Amino acid sequence: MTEHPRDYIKPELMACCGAREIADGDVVVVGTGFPTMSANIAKHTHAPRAVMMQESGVYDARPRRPALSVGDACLNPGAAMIGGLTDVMGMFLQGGWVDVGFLSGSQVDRFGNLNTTCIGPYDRPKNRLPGSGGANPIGALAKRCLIIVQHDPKRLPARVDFITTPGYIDGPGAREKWGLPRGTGPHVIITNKAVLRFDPDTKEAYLASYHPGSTIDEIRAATGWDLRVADDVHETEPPGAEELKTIREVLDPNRMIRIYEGKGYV
Amino acid sequence: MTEHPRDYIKPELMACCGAREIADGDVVVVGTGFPTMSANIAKHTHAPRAVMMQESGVYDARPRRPALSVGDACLNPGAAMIGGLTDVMGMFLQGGWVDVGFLSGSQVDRFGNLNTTCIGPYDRPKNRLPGSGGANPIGALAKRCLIIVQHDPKRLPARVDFITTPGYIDGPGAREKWGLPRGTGPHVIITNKAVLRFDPDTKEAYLASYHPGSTIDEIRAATGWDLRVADDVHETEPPGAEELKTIREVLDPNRMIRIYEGKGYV
Amino acid sequence: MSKVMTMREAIADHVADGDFVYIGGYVCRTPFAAVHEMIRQRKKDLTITRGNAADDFDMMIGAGVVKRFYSTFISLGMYGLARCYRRSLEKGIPHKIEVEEYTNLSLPMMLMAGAMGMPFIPVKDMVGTDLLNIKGFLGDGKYKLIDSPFDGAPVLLAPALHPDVGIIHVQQADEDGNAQIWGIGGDCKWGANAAKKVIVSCERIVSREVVGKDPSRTIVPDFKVCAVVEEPFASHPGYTPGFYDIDFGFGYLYQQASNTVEGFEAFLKEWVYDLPDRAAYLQHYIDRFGYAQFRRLQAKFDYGYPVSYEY
Amino acid sequence: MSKVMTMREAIADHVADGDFVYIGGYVCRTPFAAVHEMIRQRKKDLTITRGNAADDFDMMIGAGVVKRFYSTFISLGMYGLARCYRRSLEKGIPHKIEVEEYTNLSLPMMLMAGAMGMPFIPVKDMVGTDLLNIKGFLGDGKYKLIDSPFDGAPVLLAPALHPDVGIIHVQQADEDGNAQIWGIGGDCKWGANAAKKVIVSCERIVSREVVGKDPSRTIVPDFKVCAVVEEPFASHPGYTPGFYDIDFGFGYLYQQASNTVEGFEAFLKEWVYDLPDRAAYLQHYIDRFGYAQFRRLQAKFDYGYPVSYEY
Repeated sequence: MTEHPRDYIKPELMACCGAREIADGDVVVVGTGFPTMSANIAKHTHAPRAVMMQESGVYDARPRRPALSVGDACLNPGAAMIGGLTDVMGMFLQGGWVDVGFLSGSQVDRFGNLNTTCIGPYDRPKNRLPGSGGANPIGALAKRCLIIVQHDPKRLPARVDFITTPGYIDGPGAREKWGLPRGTGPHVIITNKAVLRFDPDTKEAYLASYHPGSTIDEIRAATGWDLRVADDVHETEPPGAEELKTIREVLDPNRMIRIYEGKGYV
Repeated sequence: MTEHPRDYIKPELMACCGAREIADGDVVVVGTGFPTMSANIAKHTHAPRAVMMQESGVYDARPRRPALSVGDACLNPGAAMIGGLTDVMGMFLQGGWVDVGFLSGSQVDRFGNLNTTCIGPYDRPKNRLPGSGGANPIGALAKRCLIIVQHDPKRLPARVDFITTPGYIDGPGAREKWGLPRGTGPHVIITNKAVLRFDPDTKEAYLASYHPGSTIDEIRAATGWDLRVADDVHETEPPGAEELKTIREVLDPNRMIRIYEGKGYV
Repeated sequence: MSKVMTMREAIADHVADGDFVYIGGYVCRTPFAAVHEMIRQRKKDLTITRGNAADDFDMMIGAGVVKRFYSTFISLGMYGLARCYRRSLEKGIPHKIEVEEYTNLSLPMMLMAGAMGMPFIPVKDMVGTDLLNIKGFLGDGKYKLIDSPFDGAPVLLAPALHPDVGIIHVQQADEDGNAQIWGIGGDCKWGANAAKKVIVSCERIVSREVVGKDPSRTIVPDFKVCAVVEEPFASHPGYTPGFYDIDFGFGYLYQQASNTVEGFEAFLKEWVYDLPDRAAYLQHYIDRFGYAQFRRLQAKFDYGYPVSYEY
Repeated sequence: MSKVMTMREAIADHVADGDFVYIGGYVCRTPFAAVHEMIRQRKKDLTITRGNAADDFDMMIGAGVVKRFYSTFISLGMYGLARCYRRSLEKGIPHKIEVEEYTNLSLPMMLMAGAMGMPFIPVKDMVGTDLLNIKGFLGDGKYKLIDSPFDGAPVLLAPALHPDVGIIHVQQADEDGNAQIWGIGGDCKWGANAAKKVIVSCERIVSREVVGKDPSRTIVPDFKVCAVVEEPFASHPGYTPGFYDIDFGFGYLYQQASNTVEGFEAFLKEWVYDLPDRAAYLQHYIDRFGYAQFRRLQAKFDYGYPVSYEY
């Protein structure tokens, strides 16, 4: 039986939730932070043949320090292949080879749509955000998108102010209507309180598991839509001993993951 | 005044005719044989800044032996850039950067269309030829195409059996109608008897100059259409001393050009 | 014919007010010396682009040299949001730039289309999202939705881009402009080749013979290049593989400075306007942070394997 | 997980009768060992393609393994027309293959489109010529002519190609299949990446660490590769830069042999059917032409410059 130490922090749990969605042999597009952490946990545990790439053009990097951007200098020496944006975003992602992509945004709605463009009206934004970058194509073309977001009603509204990146858009049939490839779409929303999954019929996100310390009522109150709850809802499995050991001894000995606590992932 | 030695052979004259169509700084797509010879004569005489590329992906090669194909091993060491077909045919040719292309074919007609596909009907060919290769895109997209062909009525019919490569297609306005880029098209037909140019109004090839030893009547009889003759028709200028010296001492000390005599270029 | 010149000459002669300028880099090989020089020469009304913009684009926007921006994304990376960019769009400081928004798939593909002489290019992203509902300075020319004439499926077509000038920083180039890189490419091969002419800055000028020892590394041929500038450390505070690392501390300095208009102006004065060129910039860097810190940025060395192209 | 196997295994396991096979090479890095093995295993009904085909394609056509050919051009280069190809189309010997004809621009672009996940690609050639009037096995799917939705200009769209298998020969690969090349590329980066899986033959297998010393040379990532075959001299009578030159004499031998059906059959028997593998082929070559001739093909060596990717 898996041992579950009790001294984990919430970002470690979230990284493990991400890792568990990655299957052995998966091709994963990663950003910095959570995505890299999750993919590496998977690679060091149940998915040794999962492979990672960065949109800047790097495949199977062997960084000696944690990459602080997807174009970081440390991604160059030792990688298996380095090209450019059209190699990773075009040849691999648009070409249909990417199994898993990670997404994050200022807002994520019940259909898994993401906003990284603006809060408020586009022409007179209250807050102007960075824009799509690689998010829109990853959301459009990766087979399974893992969405990481902080759990509060502002960040999880019923509808995002601006759809930068497609989830299920406005519900069943929408991705098909727009011609997005079959078998793609958001797969899971991982927050600091819960794991949400998508109903295959309604395409709406529902509560699949609540993290230790969070309650269903609290989670529903912190969600911007009337969050449905799975019949088999259960407590999220805490990080296992092997996962935690991998994080702390191999991947992140300096415990940089703690910065996510400061950002509110508690 | 330019000195003109009398001991040249017809392929040398033809190579010089090609060279004279190349201006300094021109970007030239070359094949093996005549095109490379012409471009190199130009580079060693009046066009030192002309640059050459091969469709296989090579730019500014420095071969130590004459290349026997556009993919020859000798094109690799020392080149300025090596990519692939889409670099030269796509980025440079389709991108609009190529000034001069060379073409050759089993048939060339009065509008400068070329056939390298088949003699006789396509479905039941009498002779099946290699196909377009790079010829069609060069004919479509190079600013000035130089056509090299042996002068006889079979090779210069009024209309080719099959248009593999576009000249002026069926006459004035046709290239424009099909959307081919402005300022492109066949520029000159260089044969072993004459130089033909294209009438800017009718787009039909006419006799611009006859090589020493050939007569206008002989040339008209060897042409498959009623060949018009320029008002200022004149004898083709024979190879100059400097041109011949370049060919014999620098470019082709083994006199491989003589094989063209054996092929009928006399 | 050598095209070697100073950055001042290259920018003065080859970037005109109102030009559409592609600027390469992805933290990796950012042509920062050229960016500073465009600001120093107070260029006006530029249209700028590349996939995934960063501090250099933010600085140009804050300095007021930009009118239009083909955008996919802009941030200061680990330092968060791009301050000047936000001030421009939220408050019109120094003026509100016009933005045409694409993605890190579609925009590089549009540059590829430009480089390859394609009129437009089909892309599979953007559909179903509000990126189709916002149209900037291209208006209805931003994209076209068609039914595929092959199978009737919906297809989005994005237009090819043709910048007036491409500016890239590379590891090495010869005097005529044959430019060679290794490591993360971003979209600089396409952006440079899509442009009508290219300004190349490089860590080192090498002979044509050295270029010929490894021609597969060349991304731009000399006939497209109008200027070659030997400008070591030109990417700072970004990096160039094999030469120097990212300057994380300097990135923080810029973020802090750009938090306020005053801080940003002071930064520009100190690091751009008051310095005549890149040599002075590096001198100032060493004066302020010490040679040891400068030295710390310089890359370790590790041999790759030599290859032969011989027959 | 190592994917290293023999060519016999690779072709038996990964090329099925009826498959659409991309075969790389442009005299340069022709995967001739794989071509011989497909003939030796008497594959049937293959569809084959690459830009600018040569003796290897002619041999496959003559051997009867080909049903369909996406063609741009086929010849024996300096030795003139491709004999087996002509006999097939002119006389139906051994059977008449079906041909779909494109050009050295459009076909590589169609492979690029396949590699990049584009449904089709606009190309500027072919229009106005009889290449539009001949339609082979694709029928009306060969191309579509549309008016550009941007400016109304006529635009030709060519379909993306998706081979079942790509076969390439490269200078070096690791055991998982990360494949590296230098020198003339032809269309092999696009052809290999357009394919659903890739068979890589290589002059030498190197460690993953060696690959990582120069990752910009990699053209196919391991996750696309199903088989890695270490097969030195696999391109003979073609060449591989840095390893061996073209064998002009052998090219002449093939031309002479393929002039007649009998000569061609005898050639196949001697050089393919009667030999179990590439080692036996090279043994036979040395037996017949002498070691000195074999040695003569081997490339001179010249150092390129090593580069560093360090920071």
